[in-house]
Amino acid sequence: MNKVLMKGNEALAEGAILAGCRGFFGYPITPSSEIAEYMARKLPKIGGIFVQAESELAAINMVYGGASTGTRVMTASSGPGLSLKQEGISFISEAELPCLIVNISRGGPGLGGIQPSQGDYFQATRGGGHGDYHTMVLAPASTQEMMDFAILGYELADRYRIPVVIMAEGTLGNLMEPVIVRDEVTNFVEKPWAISGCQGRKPNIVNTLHLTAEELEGRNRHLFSKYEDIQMNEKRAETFMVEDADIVVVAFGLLARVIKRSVIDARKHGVKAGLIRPMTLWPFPDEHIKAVTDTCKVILSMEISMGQMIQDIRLAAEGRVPVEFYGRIGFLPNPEELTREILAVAERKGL
Amino acid sequence: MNKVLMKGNEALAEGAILAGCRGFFGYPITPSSEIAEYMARKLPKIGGIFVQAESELAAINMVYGGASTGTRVMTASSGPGLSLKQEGISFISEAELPCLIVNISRGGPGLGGIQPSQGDYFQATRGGGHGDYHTMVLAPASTQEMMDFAILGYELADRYRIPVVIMAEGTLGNLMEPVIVRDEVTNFVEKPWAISGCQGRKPNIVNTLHLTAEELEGRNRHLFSKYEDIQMNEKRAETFMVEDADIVVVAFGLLARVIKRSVIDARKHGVKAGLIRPMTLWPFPDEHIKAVTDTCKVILSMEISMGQMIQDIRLAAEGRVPVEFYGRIGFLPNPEELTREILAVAERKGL
Amino acid sequence: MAKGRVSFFYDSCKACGLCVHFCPKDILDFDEDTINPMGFHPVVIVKPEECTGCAICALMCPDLVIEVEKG
Amino acid sequence: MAKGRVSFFYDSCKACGLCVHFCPKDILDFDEDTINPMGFHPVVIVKPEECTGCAICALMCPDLVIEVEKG
Amino acid sequence: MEDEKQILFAGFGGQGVLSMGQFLAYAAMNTGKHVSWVPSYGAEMRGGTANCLVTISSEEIYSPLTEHPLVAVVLNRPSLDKFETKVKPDGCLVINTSMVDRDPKRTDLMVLKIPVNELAEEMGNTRGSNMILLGAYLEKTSVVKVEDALQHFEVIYRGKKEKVIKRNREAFLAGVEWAKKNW
Amino acid sequence: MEDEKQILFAGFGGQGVLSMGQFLAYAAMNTGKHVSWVPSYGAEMRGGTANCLVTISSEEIYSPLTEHPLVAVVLNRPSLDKFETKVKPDGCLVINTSMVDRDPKRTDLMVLKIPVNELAEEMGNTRGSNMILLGAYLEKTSVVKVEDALQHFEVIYRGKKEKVIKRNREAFLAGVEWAKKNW
Amino acid sequence: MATVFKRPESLTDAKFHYCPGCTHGIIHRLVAECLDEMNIREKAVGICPVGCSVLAYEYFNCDMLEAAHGRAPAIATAIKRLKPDCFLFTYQGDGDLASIGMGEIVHASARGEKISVFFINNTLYGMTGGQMAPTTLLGQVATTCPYGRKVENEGYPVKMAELLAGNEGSAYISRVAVNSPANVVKAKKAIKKAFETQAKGLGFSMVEILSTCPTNWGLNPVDAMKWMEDNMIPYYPLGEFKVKEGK
Amino acid sequence: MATVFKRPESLTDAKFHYCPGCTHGIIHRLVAECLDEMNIREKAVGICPVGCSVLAYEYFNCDMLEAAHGRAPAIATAIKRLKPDCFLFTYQGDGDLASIGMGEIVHASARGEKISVFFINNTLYGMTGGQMAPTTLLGQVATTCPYGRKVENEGYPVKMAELLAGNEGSAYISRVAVNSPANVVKAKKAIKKAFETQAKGLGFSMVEILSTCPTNWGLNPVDAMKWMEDNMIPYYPLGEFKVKEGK
Ligand SMILES: Cc1ncc(C[n+]2csc(CCOP(=O)(O)OP(=O)(O)O)c2C)c(N)n1
Ligand SMILES: Cc1ncc(C[n+]2csc(CCOP(=O)(O)OP(=O)(O)O)c2C)c(N)n1
Ligand code: SF4
Ligand code: SF4
Ligand code: SF4
Ligand code: SF4
Ligand code: SF4
Ligand code: SF4
Ligand SMILES: [Mg+2]
Ligand SMILES: [Mg+2]
Repeated sequence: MNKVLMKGNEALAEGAILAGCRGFFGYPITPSSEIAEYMARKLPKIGGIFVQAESELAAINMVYGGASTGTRVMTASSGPGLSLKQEGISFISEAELPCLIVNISRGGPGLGGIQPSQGDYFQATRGGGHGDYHTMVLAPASTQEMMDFAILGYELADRYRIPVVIMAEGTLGNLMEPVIVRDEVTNFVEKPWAISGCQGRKPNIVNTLHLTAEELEGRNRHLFSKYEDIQMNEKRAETFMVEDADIVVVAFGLLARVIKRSVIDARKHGVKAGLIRPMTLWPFPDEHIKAVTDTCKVILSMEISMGQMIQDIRLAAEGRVPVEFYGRIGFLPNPEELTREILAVAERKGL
Repeated sequence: MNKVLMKGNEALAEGAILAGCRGFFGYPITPSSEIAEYMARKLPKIGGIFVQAESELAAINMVYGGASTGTRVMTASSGPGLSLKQEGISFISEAELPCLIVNISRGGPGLGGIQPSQGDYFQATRGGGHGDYHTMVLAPASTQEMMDFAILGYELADRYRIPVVIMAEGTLGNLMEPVIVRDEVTNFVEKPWAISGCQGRKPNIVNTLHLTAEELEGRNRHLFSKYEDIQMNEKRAETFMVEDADIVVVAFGLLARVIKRSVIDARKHGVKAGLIRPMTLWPFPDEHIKAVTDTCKVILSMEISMGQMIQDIRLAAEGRVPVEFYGRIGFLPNPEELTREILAVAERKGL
Repeated sequence: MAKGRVSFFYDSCKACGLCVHFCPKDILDFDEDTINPMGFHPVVIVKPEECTGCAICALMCPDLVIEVEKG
Repeated sequence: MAKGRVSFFYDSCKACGLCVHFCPKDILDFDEDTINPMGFHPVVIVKPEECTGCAICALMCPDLVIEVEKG
Repeated sequence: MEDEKQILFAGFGGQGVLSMGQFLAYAAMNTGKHVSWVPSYGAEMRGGTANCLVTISSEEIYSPLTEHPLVAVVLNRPSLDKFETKVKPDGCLVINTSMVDRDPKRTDLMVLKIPVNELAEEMGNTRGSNMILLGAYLEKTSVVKVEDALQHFEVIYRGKKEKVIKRNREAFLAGVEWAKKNW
Repeated sequence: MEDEKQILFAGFGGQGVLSMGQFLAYAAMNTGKHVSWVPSYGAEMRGGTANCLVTISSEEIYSPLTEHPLVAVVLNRPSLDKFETKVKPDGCLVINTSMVDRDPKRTDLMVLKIPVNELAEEMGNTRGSNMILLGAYLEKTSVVKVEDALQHFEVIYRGKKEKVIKRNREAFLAGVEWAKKNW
Repeated sequence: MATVFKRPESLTDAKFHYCPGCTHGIIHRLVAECLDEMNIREKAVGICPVGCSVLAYEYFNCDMLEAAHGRAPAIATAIKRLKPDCFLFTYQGDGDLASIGMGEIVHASARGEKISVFFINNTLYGMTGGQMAPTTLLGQVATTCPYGRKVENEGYPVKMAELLAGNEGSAYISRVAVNSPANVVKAKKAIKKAFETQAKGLGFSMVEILSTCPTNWGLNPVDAMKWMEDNMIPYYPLGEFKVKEGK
Repeated sequence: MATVFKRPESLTDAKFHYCPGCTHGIIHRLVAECLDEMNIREKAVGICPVGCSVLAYEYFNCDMLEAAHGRAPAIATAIKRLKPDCFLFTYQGDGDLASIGMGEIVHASARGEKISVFFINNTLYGMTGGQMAPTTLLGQVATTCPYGRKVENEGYPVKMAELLAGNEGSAYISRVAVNSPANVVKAKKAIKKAFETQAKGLGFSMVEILSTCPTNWGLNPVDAMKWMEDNMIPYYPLGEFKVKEGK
């Protein structure tokens, strides 16, 4: 097992390459730019294409074009850039083009700052673009997962013909840790729908226009039956000490990992804490939440935002246990702070 | 009372002008273009500014600039155009610039079609842009309300320094009905923060950049305390025959009005139906929902989408009554169809 | 005998009149007695014998209504 | 006597050296003995008497460190 | 709600069906009724069919839409094909026989036939066929009284050129006359 | 988790604090430890201070972050001002006296002082001050053994020019020697 | 008798949805004829815009994509880079290319992308009902410049061919019109030259094609041809603005 | 002795955050001096870009707005239209103006908006750490063209002054540099001329200003000046490209 010290951004980029990514189209933005820079160095050497697009709009439309050829392609950006890509993501979702979209997220709204944030949760999980659609959303918590989820992301993208978003706090993008470098992916699905010139077959058409209501409704129902499959099969979460927990923290990303430390520390203080870490934000692992509503006394949503995932938790909990919230903006809180908060909630609830 | 036969789009545009709108910045898109066309005819005659922007991006940034001068300004668009405006809306929200943003909505995702839709509910209520923010969202149900909500929208926008979104199905934009034309608005709030050259005062700065985490967090907390005020004061909904209703339909926009007919028809068939029509989608009138959870047997969310508002209803209902869903895409259903569905749900629930 | 022969896919004709206008021999016109499925009076050739097969009508027809033979 | 006089807002100097480079009289240099709050050795005038007050140093200074008098 | 009437106008894009409906809505509004007019805007594209639905009621109108209008005024064959089955039982079908070459199949409907294109061509006013039809229809059914419609002609066409108003009035009256004679 | 150590490196942008931390993380990883390195990336802008936090543990690292590092290596005055109070009780403070003109106020900490800028200038290797400091620190504390660090020098600097590696090794060793003599 | 004119293979059998006399149809045919004649239909990938030609994917008998409004050049860029053997063409209106898509077209040209762009300039937004375009002529009335376009309000109509010819990356840039048999023949030559430029790998190619919109101009198709000649061609001169010769 | 050089009133007292020797600072001062000399500080409204000069609102002592990346011209357009007595200027980097903001700048110029644009061309993205810009020179290394910019991959560097000079709506377009005292003096003249063009209502004005980025070029500030002279000025010739005279 060859361990290499890598930044999260690099691990993600390398993971994408291992998964066969041969086209990167992006526009620089902190804290995601390292991904582009890594790709600019690597892709030309392995017959891949790197294009620095003139804008995020161009970038996401290049992804649309690139994905339509059946090539594994990707883009990476952050806050404002993701907003500019929303029209394109809506198009890609409708056209069912598999691709990877990375959000190394920063603080908003507006220009905000480049501090870590999870404030794009709604945008990622509800579709910030127009119309009814979903992307799959993966939330890694370590440099290793940055690599692994890139590989997994492409697999899911191709399987369901869906854009997959990887969302990670800027801190995770910058975090260096030892990474086990995975093997190159070699088995790919057929893409008979791909565009490449119609030699030897009927022309293929990639299109999102559906002028009649009947056709449009049909398309939407088709997409949603696919989404149901995904919800059935692809919910992922890690649980940590939840079996006997009175207080279950729900958190994702690097934050969740930090909270593991706080969970242990809280237990040292006599508070039975546990953690559910959604690894897929969409589909949201609501069964994992439901499963603890019988045993725990309170759920605590911890987010680097003003409170967004808490809605999904509440929807899953259906009022059976109270769902509380602790959020910071621009800070990835330290374990000490998070432990304090867990203990405070426990005290308020008499645990 | 001078009644004039007007299209919804025209009534909205005229309402905006009556409210003092003197700047329109937009890019044509069906089914919203009539608003721009109306403004192009009218504004130059009353000393206002009409600019057809080169794109929706330019348009929303012109709104940012225009609003920063303290002028009442607006833009109007639909689906794909709204997606392109998300970065700008995030900026405007952070900069707290009052303005009106109109979404005469059409079917998505992607290019979709120009049929009526409510599929941009998530985008409007969760902020399709990056970061934590909200816009107020008004949902008119008649041509009269198209005018009245434009006037109300500016009042709210100025009071809370917030962008106000008016969302209406394309059908409502095209619907002609008699409208009572309102009086011109004459009382405006002071805007000492506005940009106009710093003669006689210190320079004003309009900015959304907050490089330190402390400052960024402070801004977010400021915004959210404002949002709390709005949630306290500005939730609006119309209720119709809910007092004794076993089945309460929740629906907004023109669809909700059509459902009134179905409620009446359902009652003719012996089913005690009622209707809650959110007039503000954000803040969502959850108290109105909570209020009926003690008396009704089932709530039925009817939407022209695959189901978006239903999440807000479920969050409000907290599992106390089942919340069912009926949705169409691209169709504004007829009252006959809606009645059938209400009766079917009633039958399933044994009502 | 005519040097050219034109044939029409009547169903596609939108009666725009461009072929009528540009035919150098001025031998095309609308058939006022027919309505095609799109609701137009399609074009017909009035004096087939004068057709030179120059194909200018087809060149200017936006809807590929006209095929031309020559020889 | 010097025709010109330059004064420096030392705290703003980033020791970029542009003034040093462009001064036609070559009379500016870094003060290696001082570290300003930004951590730089700020510029000082070495031969004040030779200063012509041409203000070229100030013209080229990106940080408005230099004020120039003449007369 | 009891006296609510919904009338559908359907035809090709250029046949003036939208303005027919608007005229009727205006006229009804001016006689104190609640009204609504709603077009089906088929596509962000060229050509194709157009239709609109006018609702007239003495009470508030909840639904400006319906699957089943009381009356369908069809100006061409595709519109008849599409809407014949939709009309309410015992409703009414008004047919422009100039552009419709078949008879309706339903037997429960009142059917009114009129060759408006021919009539319009006779008058030398080819663009007046929609107003001829409307005149005839109102003469026959009094959804809005002919006198009332005529009284509000100027108001409805406010801002239009005198000549246009005159031509439309003539067409409308021709329809009224034709209906008196033929229906 | 029990032996987990968190070491903060802080200084001006150009002082090489980030690469110091990375070197340490590499070296520790190569001796079989769990490690993490995380920079504070202050601002999408120029200048300013930089710092990074290295965590070394023989178990899985949950939190690569902390409010309270065990050790703070401060290369300039603002860093001392900012981090002195944060160090864990009974922790350690390593101070570059070339750029820090005050003594620490806390008395519970082990304080190691070294004038790295002067030492580097003496060596004629002004960019080597960070490696001097690291050498000295490892000699004193053995977070990673000096021999182990030296053994992995080539691996860590893989791809770098021979000359660069040599200069860094020299600086590192100079630090080791200095610590032997002075601490 | 020999057939001298028939439907090209590179068009499907579908009937165009365009208004009567709209020259979009002529231009479609010319592009298809060039694909036929160069025998590249099976390598061609076309990108439709959002505009009246939004349905062009139903007409061209080759691989086709529907783009978001204005973004066709970005899509074409990615495909061409990943599939360099394909022939990429975009078909874009003046709203699509010169307004919302300005960034993408200028940069595709600057980068010298080896794609062929067919730019249909009909001075306004046809599909959405006749709004002003950047190419609307001075004095011309459109629904969003109801009092006629004025320099003070809307500025000067943009000349895309001239603008893009300035970019080093542009290898072939010309402007043609389809208002007469002679001009139609020239238009086809230009379209073919654009494809040839791509075949030779010389860089970016664009043909601006002046086209009519009888519906929104409020003219019958024959008068529309005349209007184009009298009003458009004087402001938008025909000709070649940039021709890079092969290696 | 009389003061011959001091801080202009149109700058605040804040210290610049720019890297040592970065000529953003010189350009800020020149703009401020022109505001002072024309006595228009109290009517001025400046728009900052997203780029190293993102904090310029802390430096200019007049009403200021912070734009989204690339959108300054759109914002300026709206303000100028609504407040025609204000003097509008945007201050934009080459990533901001020539890459993401291409659409906005070309259209502001085409419409002849009466605003003054100061375009700081330093051949790359300074703020985000040295990525390639549309203006990066051929052969130049940047973090996203690590093997040097090549025509085949990234195309030719765009010449914004030349491109915009082609638009009828452009009234004053020039390119200057700040690499020597003489050029700094010329740069200031150009900036003033841009404001004067606005004062006269002649149309759109832009000054492209060649600027250094010692940090990302990896050069000391003095060498950076030399690099500019040796590499940038030959490709980006200085001078006036469009001068509309007053009425
Ligand atoms: C993002 C977005 N904005 C606006 C529209 C609406 N829209 C559709 S086509 C069009 C313009 C069409 O004009 P043009 O490109 O000139 O093509 P034409 O119809 O004239 O051939 C517009 C604005 C859209 N579909 N998407
Ligand atoms: C929409 C968006 N995309 C990308 C960024 C990231 N970003 C910040 S500054 C910048 C480019 C700066 O380069 P330039 O405009 O040349 O200014 P300079 O720093 O060189 O002065 C970029 C890409 C952003 N903030 N917003
Ligand atoms: S081929 Fe020539 S002569 Fe014959 S009908 Fe056509 S245009 Fe006229
Ligand atoms: S040009 Fe074609 S569509 Fe037009 S009238 Fe002639 S045959 Fe018919
Ligand atoms: S004023 Fe002139 S001579 Fe004096 S120090 Fe400055 S540059 Fe040198
Ligand atoms: S130019 Fe200014 S900042 Fe640079 S060294 Fe001279 S005084 Fe200091
Ligand atoms: S609207 Fe104009 S451009 Fe569009 S199809 Fe009709 S005539 Fe052609
Ligand atoms: S990064 Fe470059 S442009 Fe930015 S401040 Fe530093 S030197 Fe100037
Ligand atoms: Mg057009
Ligand atoms: Mg730059």
